[in-house]
Amino acid sequence: MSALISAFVFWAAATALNGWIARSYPSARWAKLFVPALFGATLLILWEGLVRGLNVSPVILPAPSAIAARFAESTEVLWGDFAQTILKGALAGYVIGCGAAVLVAIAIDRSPFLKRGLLPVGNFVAALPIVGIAPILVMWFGFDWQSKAAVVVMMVFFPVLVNMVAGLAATDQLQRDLMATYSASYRQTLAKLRLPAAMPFLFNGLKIATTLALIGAIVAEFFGSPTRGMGFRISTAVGQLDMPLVWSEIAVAALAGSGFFGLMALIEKAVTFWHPSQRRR
Amino acid sequence: EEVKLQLKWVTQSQFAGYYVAKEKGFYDEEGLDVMIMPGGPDISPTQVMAGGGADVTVDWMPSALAAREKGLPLVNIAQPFKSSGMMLTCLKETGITGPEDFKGKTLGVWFGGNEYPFLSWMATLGIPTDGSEGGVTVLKQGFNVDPLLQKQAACISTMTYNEYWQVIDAGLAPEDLVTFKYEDEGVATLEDGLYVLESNLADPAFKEKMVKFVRASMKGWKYAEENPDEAAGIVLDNDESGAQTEAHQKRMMGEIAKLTAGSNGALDPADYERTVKILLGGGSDPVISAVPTGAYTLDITDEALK
Amino acid sequence: MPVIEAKDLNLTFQTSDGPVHALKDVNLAIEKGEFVSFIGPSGCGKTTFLRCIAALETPTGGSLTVNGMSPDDARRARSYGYVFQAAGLYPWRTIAGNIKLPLEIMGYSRAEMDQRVEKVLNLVDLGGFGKKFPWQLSGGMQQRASIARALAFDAEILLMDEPFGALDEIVRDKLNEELLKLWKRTGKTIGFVTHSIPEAVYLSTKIVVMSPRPGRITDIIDSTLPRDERPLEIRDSAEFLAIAHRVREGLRAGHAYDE
Amino acid sequence: MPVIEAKDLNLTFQTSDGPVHALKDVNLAIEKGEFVSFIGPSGCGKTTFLRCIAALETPTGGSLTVNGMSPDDARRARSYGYVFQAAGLYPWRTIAGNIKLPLEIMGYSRAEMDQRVEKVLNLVDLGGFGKKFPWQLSGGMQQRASIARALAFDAEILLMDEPFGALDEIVRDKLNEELLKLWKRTGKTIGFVTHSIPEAVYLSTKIVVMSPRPGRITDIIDSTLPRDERPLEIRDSAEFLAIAHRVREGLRAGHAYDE
Amino acid sequence: MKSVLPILTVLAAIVVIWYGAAVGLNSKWTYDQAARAGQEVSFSQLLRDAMTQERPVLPAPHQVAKGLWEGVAGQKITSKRSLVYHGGVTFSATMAGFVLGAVAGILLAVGIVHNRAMDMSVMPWAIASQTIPILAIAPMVIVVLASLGIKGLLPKAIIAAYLSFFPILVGMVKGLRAPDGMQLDLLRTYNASGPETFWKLRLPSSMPYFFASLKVGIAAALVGTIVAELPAGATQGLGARLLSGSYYGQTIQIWAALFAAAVLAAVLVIAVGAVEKVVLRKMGMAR
Ligand SMILES: Nc1ncnc2c1ncn2[C@@H]1O[C@H](COP(=O)(O)OP(=O)(O)OP(=O)(O)O)[C@@H](O)[C@H]1O
Ligand SMILES: Nc1ncnc2c1ncn2[C@@H]1O[C@H](COP(=O)(O)OP(=O)(O)OP(=O)(O)O)[C@@H](O)[C@H]1O
Ligand SMILES: Cc1ncc(C[n+]2csc(CCO)c2C)c(N)n1
Ligand SMILES: [Mg+2]
Ligand SMILES: [Mg+2]
Repeated sequence: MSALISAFVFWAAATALNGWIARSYPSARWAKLFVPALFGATLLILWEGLVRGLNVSPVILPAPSAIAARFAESTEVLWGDFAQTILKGALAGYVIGCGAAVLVAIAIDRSPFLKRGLLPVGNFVAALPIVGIAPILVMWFGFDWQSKAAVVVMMVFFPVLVNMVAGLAATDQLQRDLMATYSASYRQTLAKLRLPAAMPFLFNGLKIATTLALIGAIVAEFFGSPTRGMGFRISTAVGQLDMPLVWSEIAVAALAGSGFFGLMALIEKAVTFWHPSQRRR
Repeated sequence: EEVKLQLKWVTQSQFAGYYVAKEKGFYDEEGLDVMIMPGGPDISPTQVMAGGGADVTVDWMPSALAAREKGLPLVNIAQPFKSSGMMLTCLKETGITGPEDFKGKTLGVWFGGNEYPFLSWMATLGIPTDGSEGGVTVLKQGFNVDPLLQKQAACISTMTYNEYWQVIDAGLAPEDLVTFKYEDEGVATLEDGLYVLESNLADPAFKEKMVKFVRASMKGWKYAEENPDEAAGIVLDNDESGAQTEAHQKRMMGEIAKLTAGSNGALDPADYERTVKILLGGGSDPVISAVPTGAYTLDITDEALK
Repeated sequence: MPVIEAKDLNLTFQTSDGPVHALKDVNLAIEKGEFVSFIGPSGCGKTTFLRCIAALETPTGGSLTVNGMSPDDARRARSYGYVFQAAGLYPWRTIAGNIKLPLEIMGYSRAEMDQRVEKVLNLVDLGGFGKKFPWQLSGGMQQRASIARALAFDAEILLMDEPFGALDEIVRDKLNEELLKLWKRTGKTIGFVTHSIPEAVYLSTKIVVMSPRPGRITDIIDSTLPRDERPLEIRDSAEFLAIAHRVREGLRAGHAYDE
Repeated sequence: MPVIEAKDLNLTFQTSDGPVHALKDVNLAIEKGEFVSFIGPSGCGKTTFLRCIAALETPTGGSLTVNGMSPDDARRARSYGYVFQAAGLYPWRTIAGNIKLPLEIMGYSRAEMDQRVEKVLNLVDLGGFGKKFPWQLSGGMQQRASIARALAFDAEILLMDEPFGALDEIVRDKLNEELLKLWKRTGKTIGFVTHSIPEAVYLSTKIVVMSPRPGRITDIIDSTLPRDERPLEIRDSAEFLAIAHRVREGLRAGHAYDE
Repeated sequence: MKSVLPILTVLAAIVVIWYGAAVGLNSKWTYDQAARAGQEVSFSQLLRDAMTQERPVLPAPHQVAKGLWEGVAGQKITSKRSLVYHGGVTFSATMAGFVLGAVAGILLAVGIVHNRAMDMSVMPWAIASQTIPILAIAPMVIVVLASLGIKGLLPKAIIAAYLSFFPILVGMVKGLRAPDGMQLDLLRTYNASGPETFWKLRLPSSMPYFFASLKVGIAAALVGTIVAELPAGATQGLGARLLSGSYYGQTIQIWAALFAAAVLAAVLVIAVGAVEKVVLRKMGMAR
């Protein structure tokens, strides 16, 4: 019980400290790292305290310390799984899926006929739930990473498509009229007006897609895989009740996902520096 | 009195005994109100037990023993299944005639605790499974038989009562197939036993309840063995997903009856010893590292079968 | 043959609370090389008329030809340079990048582009601001950048919608002179919207006075000022003042009609 | 005590290609009830100075007080009505809705709101356009709507950044007169940016001439024109012309310095 | 209604490609079977067989249509074999999850935009939360919630909400920050409070982002529900249908359930789109 209480006290103190730092040093570089780190640390300590204080069975939820220990001793396994699932499956699928979505969005945007025809049908096809498609794609593309990439393609396609279509429509009248007076060709208007104007929306989609890609690649492995990969490890470790290993894999996924998201956010900042949401702070 | 039973898999004839006992009023006769919760590939019965979501669960002994070693003390209180229904089913056209032909082939295996009999089998055969030279390629097989039909694997894991018949239903003839039963290969482990938490057994009232439960369940099993078609019908009525077909369930019940036939519900310690031995020999990464103690009790069945 | 010829031009906008008659029976012929100013109260349809010429708006009645073709064909032939009433710079491009935009589209060589950008930036007094982004410039500077953008390439017809509205008198005078020079040098046909009567009189060969609701042309004044020599001092001449007076009367009439 | 007092005010913008010194050593005191015009070449810092007063920009040096408080405190006290250089109407609100915006925020009653919207719409000659959306209006009409928005509520200090830039002479004259009437009636303190020398002279009690790069005040002219009676004809008086001349000279000097 | 012809055209194209693919993918089995029986197959036999297999790799459109029809119209809607029944179960959990997720996403976005500490600390962890594979933890969530006595619709809705809040959060943060400097400055001069700025400026200008992310969010909620239906006992709902179909290799049942789910998703997305149209028109933004 005392573990529980001290965890809560720590949590309250850390939250107060965070609020104070954020208010006092709003733009300090160290604060930008320290605040989220402290926030995360509070969550972990709260977790540790809860697990210990409430005597939660390690079979249901292991303590962060146990997870950290397991993590440290299985780095080799974790790295192999990371390479299989993320470097091969997720990344390949992400690139193909986002690329395809952008191209389809452009095609759709260009042709009102396609827009009316493809968008609803595209919505429909892309809304097929992964749990349904994953077994089918595993059947089609085999057990290795190719089928995982295919699942990722299906998962990231829709969010990127929706955002890109909205983005391509986000130009204002004056900006379009300008292009009309130059009698700019379709391609020129696309390259010089519509694509730049669509970027803030596109990055919205790309950022959401990063986490979806990871989920897709991992989940697809539940439906058949070679004997490596994060999803494989998670499902087998659950069977062995090796929860610390499960959570180590989840931690890898979280780290990779945050890194991936952060990378996209950085690129976004560089590409859409002109957008008010980036400019104002 | 309320009893929550967590199954290992979805509603099917594999669990006919419990459904029959419920529908036929055997539980009522004991004064029990039994709630049967179906499982699935995403449900780990041991976790449900750990979370206090069920009083008793149907599980395979390898996974129950693994849980025990990981700190969740499950105890076998009854063993309605005498023999194992697990086997490896291969396409004849791949040229496999015996286990020595496995080398260089791709084999589909169920993971999640079901891989240990397979791994110890391979270990006794001296065939590496880590992808090294002269070994086999192991695939984590999904929930259906597609890898065999699509020829993505030379052999896949099947149950005598389920997946094997799906292969046959798909249009392959038994002559096209070669099967290796774990039972015949001497690597069979105990399946579908009833497990409870050790701590609960300390409570005499709980023990009493389990005695009633096992007694009624076995009554259900024996009824199901004698009336397979009726039992399959009962299972079908209890399937909320509406996915099962009558023909398949009837056939499954027939096969299940063969596995339960030799058991009156009591665990045969010899079977237990054999299972432990196989699991301890499971190659480089055995499922259990030491001989478990107190992993089963005969108290409940002794009482129930009096 | 006139470069621009409108016959009984009408345009009605359909809005959710009823139609707005923005242009009514507009008749106008503009010869090649003319400098035509449009003046009239706010909301009388000046912008709308310019947009019709540039094929950005489709008239709902009457006919409009540019070089004997439809405005849209003329647009396709890249006949227009257009300075919009708002600057409308692309926020993701620097000032130089914005001026380069039409040049890129029309396929100028890189060297030519750089040289032209340099030239027009200096023309509008923005030398040294090429690398800034639009939001880093003051309102007037943005407007000048948009003028530079329209002057950077060689369009036969230049349409300018209140280009000098946000500029002070002195810059304005300077740019007026520059514009006249450019016009004389290139022989462009220019359509020019302004609210300043002296500016209209100083620049134009023809002044079109419009009145609102519905937008009509109430007076077309052919300037009697000399075409090729117009020093700034001409604005004190009696002739100039006479024309200005006539424009003012026309304007006032439009307003009176309005009330 | 002056309402607005700037002492050695400095403001430097940090941009990716070096700092821009937008305001340099600005000293100015504005008394309550004054009408101060700011005039100067484009990019000289007029907008920036107005923004400093309204606490929209933070000076990097010197001091600035409004009613003896910091500009930000004055802002919190809702002392300002601000007409921006661009109309900046919210596209999802109708014209009436846009004008209602500040009234809603300041908690006027519904009846009061409707009555005020009606009144200011008529004042800027937009009666009947309340239900239109901004993009259905001409440029000048949008600007008038934004003026109406700032006049709808009772701010002690009115800051107007080229409010009449897009309006024709006649409307402009009318609005100038209206503005003077309003000023006399309410006794507001007004800061007014314009590019028109006659407008500055006609309206102001004090004219501030600025020059660019870096933005400084080069001349402060206290008007000798009568404060409470200014018919439009006053613009032909010798006194008026003398002041206008001095402003023009100041402006020209700024431009010269620039080159 | 202008869209009927384009949609039909696209659908027709898809059906044609689909039939082609079905023949291509299913023919292997036909050949194998013939080879095992030592027979030759003619092309017409092949075509016929490829479209009538009981467990095809890719069922032909008419097979799926038949499966759908039987699932929807061939049963009483209260029957366990009715897709309408299962669809209804999934729908209610999806809606509950979507509402929870949207509220959570919007509230977090509002917090992030208005509170510096939240801005700095929440986003990285919201991102991390999304990289946790739900299928892995869904069973644990269900177990934990069940041990707390929470059962039925709510656990599913929580998992659906978990998946749907994120796209809404990301989109709303962007949208709420979309107003430009002048629009914000205007309200500053009025000394508008935070809530006023939110209601009168940030929220209206976030609408295009808002609806784009709602569409993604509602589709994600459906996926979450279906995922949650697996460990929830694999009994009711389209997810259970999908999975039990796949246990028994009944491709036609899988595809019928898949289509039912996609129809549901499409209906939900279209419904959001309809609301969007109405709202944007009211706001004068749809032109
Ligand atoms: N956000 C900004 N970032 C960088 N530089 C800026 C910014 N805003 C203004 N400036 C610079 O500050 C100087 C003064 O700008 P300001 O807008 O005050 O001019 P102004 O006198 O209002 O001109 P105009 O009459 O054209 O509106 C200009 O050189 C401009 O480029
Ligand atoms: N898209 C539109 N939809 C509806 N009405 C419009 C639209 N565009 C312009 N109008 C109306 O048409 C009339 C003429 O507008 P226009 O922009 O041509 O005026 P203008 O002469 O350019 O005025 P200003 O000097 O103020 O720019 C106005 O009454 C305006 O409300
Ligand atoms: C993830 C997972 N995969 C396979 C099995 C094996 N299994 C045990 S009982 C049963 C039903 C028989 O048809 C099956 C397939 C499992 N338990 N969990
Ligand atoms: Mg106009
Ligand atoms: Mg300015």
